[in-house]
Amino acid sequence: MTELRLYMAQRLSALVMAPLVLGHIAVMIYAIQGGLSAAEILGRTQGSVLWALFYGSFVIAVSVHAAIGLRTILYEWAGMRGGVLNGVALGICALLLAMGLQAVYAVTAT
Amino acid sequence: MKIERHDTDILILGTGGAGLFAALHAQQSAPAAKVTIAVKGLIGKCGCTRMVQGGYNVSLGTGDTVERHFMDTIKGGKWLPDQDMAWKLCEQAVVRVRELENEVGCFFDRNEDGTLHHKAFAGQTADRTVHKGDLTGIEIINRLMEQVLARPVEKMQEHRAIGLIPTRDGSALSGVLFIDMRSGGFRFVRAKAVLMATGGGPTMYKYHTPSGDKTMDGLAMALRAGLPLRDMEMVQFHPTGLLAGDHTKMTGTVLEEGLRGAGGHLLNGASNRFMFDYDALGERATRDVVSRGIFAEMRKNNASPGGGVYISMAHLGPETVAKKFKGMVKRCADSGFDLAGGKVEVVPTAHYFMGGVVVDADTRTAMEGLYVAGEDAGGAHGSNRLGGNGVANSTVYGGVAGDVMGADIAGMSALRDPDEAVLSAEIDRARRPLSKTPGFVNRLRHGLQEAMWDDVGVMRTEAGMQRGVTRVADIKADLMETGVAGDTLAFNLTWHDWLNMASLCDVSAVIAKAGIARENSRGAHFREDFPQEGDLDGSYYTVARQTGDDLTVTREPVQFTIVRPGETILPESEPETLVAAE
Amino acid sequence: MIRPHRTHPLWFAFIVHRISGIALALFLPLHFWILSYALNAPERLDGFLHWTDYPLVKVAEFGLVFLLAVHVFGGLRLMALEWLPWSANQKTLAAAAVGVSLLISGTFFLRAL
Amino acid sequence: MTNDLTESVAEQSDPLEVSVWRSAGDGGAFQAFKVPAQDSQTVLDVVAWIQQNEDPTLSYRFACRVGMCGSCAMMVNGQPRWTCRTHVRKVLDGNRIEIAPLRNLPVIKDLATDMDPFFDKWVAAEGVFHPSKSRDDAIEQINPASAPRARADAGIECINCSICYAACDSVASDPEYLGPAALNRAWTLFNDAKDDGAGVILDAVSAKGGCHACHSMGSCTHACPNELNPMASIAGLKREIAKSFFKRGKA
Ligand SMILES: Cc1cc2nc3c(=O)[nH]c(=O)nc-3n(C[C@H](O)[C@H](O)[C@H](O)COP(=O)(O)OP(=O)(O)OC[C@H]3O[C@@H](n4cnc5c(N)ncnc54)[C@H](O)[C@@H]3O)c2cc1C
Ligand code: HEM
Ligand code: SF4
Ligand code: F3S
Ligand code: FES
Repeated sequence: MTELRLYMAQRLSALVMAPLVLGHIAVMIYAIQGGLSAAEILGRTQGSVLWALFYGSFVIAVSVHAAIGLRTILYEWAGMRGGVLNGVALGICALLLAMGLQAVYAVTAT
Repeated sequence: MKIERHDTDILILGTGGAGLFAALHAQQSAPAAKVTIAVKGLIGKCGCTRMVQGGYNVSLGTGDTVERHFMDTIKGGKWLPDQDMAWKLCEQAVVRVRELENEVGCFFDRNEDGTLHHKAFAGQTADRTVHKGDLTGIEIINRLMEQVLARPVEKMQEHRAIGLIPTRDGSALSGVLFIDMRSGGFRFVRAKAVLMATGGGPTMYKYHTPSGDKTMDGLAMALRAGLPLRDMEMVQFHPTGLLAGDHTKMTGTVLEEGLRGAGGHLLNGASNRFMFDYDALGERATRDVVSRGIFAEMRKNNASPGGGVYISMAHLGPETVAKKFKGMVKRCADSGFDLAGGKVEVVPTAHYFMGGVVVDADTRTAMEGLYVAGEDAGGAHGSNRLGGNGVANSTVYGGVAGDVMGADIAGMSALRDPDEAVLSAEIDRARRPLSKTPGFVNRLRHGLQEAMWDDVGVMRTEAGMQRGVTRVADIKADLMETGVAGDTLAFNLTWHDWLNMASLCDVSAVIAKAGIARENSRGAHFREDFPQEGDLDGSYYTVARQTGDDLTVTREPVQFTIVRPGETILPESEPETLVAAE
Repeated sequence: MIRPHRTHPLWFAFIVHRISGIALALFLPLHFWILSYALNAPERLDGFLHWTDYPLVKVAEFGLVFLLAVHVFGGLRLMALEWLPWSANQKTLAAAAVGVSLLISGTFFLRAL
Repeated sequence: MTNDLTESVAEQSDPLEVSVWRSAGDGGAFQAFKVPAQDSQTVLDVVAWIQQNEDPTLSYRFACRVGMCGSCAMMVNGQPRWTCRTHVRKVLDGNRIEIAPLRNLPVIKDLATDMDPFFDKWVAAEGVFHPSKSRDDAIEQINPASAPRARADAGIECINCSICYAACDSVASDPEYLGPAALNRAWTLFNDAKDDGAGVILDAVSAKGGCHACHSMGSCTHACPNELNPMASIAGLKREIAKSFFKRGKA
């Protein structure tokens, strides 16, 4: 991937996330009234395709976004280069994707 | 002594307007040739072309013609210019400005309708000067520098030329000896053609405007090589250099001409205007007249505390001044002075050197293989350079040199071998201070600057210049016994200060002697004992030549190849001036 | 760290954005891991969520939301700067980003009490 | 020869305490000097005074002495500055000044750096005019008030002093990054109606080490002595690249 594509991917994923983050914060503020409970969260999300899509795209975007971001930081601050750098970045992306999608599945599956 | 040896086809010394243009043109005229550019500083970041403020003279303005530009140049030079050179300067400036705009990428200020904006410097009969605000030189040199950096030109930065080395029989130039300033080592470069474009620079005066790297090295080398130098008495002073004390490099730097043009007042120590005592135009008179006015006032003990006079702009409204002269006001503010609202001390300051190596209009010299262009070459300006003709001269003739060298090397089959005796003599000369007891070179420089300022400065007399010759000789003798600690030669500025001083002393002596030889007052050269301009038809220029330790100055008659004094080449119907009276 | 050439608002905006990005990236796996208990062990998720009753955890939460808000607005500021025609109001935008994010997370925090 | 200036320092009650970086390339250390304080005194004057009166081996670089050539930049109390135009009063920290070579460039000796990487990147960013006409053509009429010309003018008075380059942490951490000055020049050319290289410029500045390596830290703009705004120029390039990315799927 060229630097330009990485840059664009990071910006576009950020744009995708911007409304999702705001939505997420809004939900949290609403939900937190009266304290959090597993049942409350699950009750709202389980079985909802809408929530699955909401959090699913969030997870995909954030995995791409954070992996590219960390890649830059590893390059600049840790002196990581070449194949190692790309490998680590891909690893981060895969890890976040796997864990994130599993979490989404956990809270939305019935 | 170990010398590194190196060969090239075309070698260029200096990266001002002349050097950079020569590199571009040499590549165009001889694409297969190896072109090397060597410079005392970094490419494009030293020399005076970068410092050009006011602009570039070119006869592209409404109604203006090459003929008119030429006549102004001849009259401004008080009939002393080499007319063929002056003509080519005016004619080719038109091509060069188009080249700068279309090929090099400069953008000069435009009128509202998108055409080039022209203004008139003092001494011009047309709006002729194109410019980029008041930072014209930065635009020109940055654009040229980029072009050169991007091309396959061999670059030798921080290489100081210290000697022109001829062939054994002395008939031609073999190459140039350098000090690689970063390592302190010597390097000899042979070339079929060498352009010297090291830019003169009258920095032997107490107050001076040129950049610190310019110390007359080129003319000193030419002198040692036995080349004839002309008009060496002609030092142009700018009337308003900043005066901020001996200890700061800000002193001497130019406060632009536009300040006087816009109505700035010059005030003496008692805060009175004085310029009308000397000239009906007051502060708006030409550079030489105002410089002499200020100098006279200083001599009458009417000076400001720092020993100069004041320039005062406040009556024009500090806000207006701050807006119109933003750069100048900021520059003064940076050094602690309030130009917009207060008074700033100024003093005449040595600005430009009209004298130089005798060349023809193709930049060729008396020595085969050596070419000279820009401020190092004499002839184009005669006794006085018009504002805006300096950068025109260096860019036009730099380009000419590149073309001519490119064509000439086609007929030169081989590199020429150097006279090894001269080579080692030049190395010994440069190494001399390294074996003497270290002293304070800079104090000698102050001494030289005082001597030249006092005795060979704005106003001159025979007695004064004779005294100057003696003072310079004494300082040179002191210098020869002053050493430099030589434990490390890498980037040893003090060694280079010493070498600078050596060049300045040699050329100072020539200035004084040429000044004595001119027994009249023309342009920048003003003799209190000969205040008249003398017979114009019998105009002569001075030629100085060194053989061994002897310096001779002769007078040569000016050849009026195009126009004679009192005549003009403008059609009769042409008005005297196209510049609207203010 | 904060050397003299860095002492200006835009550099601080940069470093805040970067640190918040790193912190968020570190927090994210933890967050996913906790949520994934929803499926196999909801009671453990509850266990985690009860921690949120402790003030310390609340402060940490506040921190997280703050980081996210700061990062989002910082990111939006950057994208505005890079993609929308340049406006000289950089510094104001940077300040506004911090201000607004404080506001949002502050609300969140207050309502949680 | 007696050193009367040095004597005057001893007499002066309050000389400047100056530490100067000394180095023969890699490694190095600060060395302390006392320099007489003067009324109109720039940082360059302080450095020159030391070389002329205390330690003749001190190396540094300058040329124009009036802020036009951009050869004299150094780190002064940790900030990159043009020393010929920096009044001592402006930077004095108590009575102390610390002077070091410009950051992010290799040191040749003491305070003099090798500026070649800076200029190599200038060229690599296509910061070189791409002509579409020759000296035989008339000079193009260009409206000085047009928007593109105004954008070019805003960045054109760069003196390539490398101060922005020294201030930028992206340059420090990414050896390939072209840096603010080179990109600023590319932007002025991109907006130059006479320049024929818009395409190659965008390609050059969107490659590795190009404008996307800039994180808009703004230290360049903050430090530029000529009050230019390289950060805005770089943002302009990013904007144009994004535009053409969406249009053509590539820059
Ligand atoms: C402050 C100022 C303002 C000016 N304003 C104007 C103006 O508005 N209009 C105008 O027409 N003219 C102006 N001039 C004059 C103009 O700058 C010169 O006429 C012209 O630029 C000279 O060009 P050059 O190429 O001959 O020399 P320079 O541009 O001075 O270049 C000389 C080069 O030679 C190098 N060099 C010197 N010695 C050596 C050595 N020993 N070895 C290797 N290299 C060496 C220098 O480092 C430099 O690179 C101004 C001059 C000054 C100082
Ligand atoms: C939880 C979610 C997020 C995480 C974990 C995250 C993480 C990161 C990381 C690690 C970086 C690299 C920082 C740097 O290079 O200095 C980064 C950069 C960035 N982030 Fe985020 N981010 C998240 C959400 C967002 C959102 C929602 C936006 C925007 C609306 C955003 C916008 C940006 C931008 C524009 C950059 C690029 C900064 C630069 O190149 O200088 N991020 N992010
Ligand atoms: S942009 Fe400013 S700081 Fe950077 S090189 Fe140009 S003049 Fe110097
Ligand atoms: S400081 Fe550097 S990161 Fe960008 S905005 Fe300037 S180039
Ligand atoms: S010496 Fe030229 S910018 Fe300072």
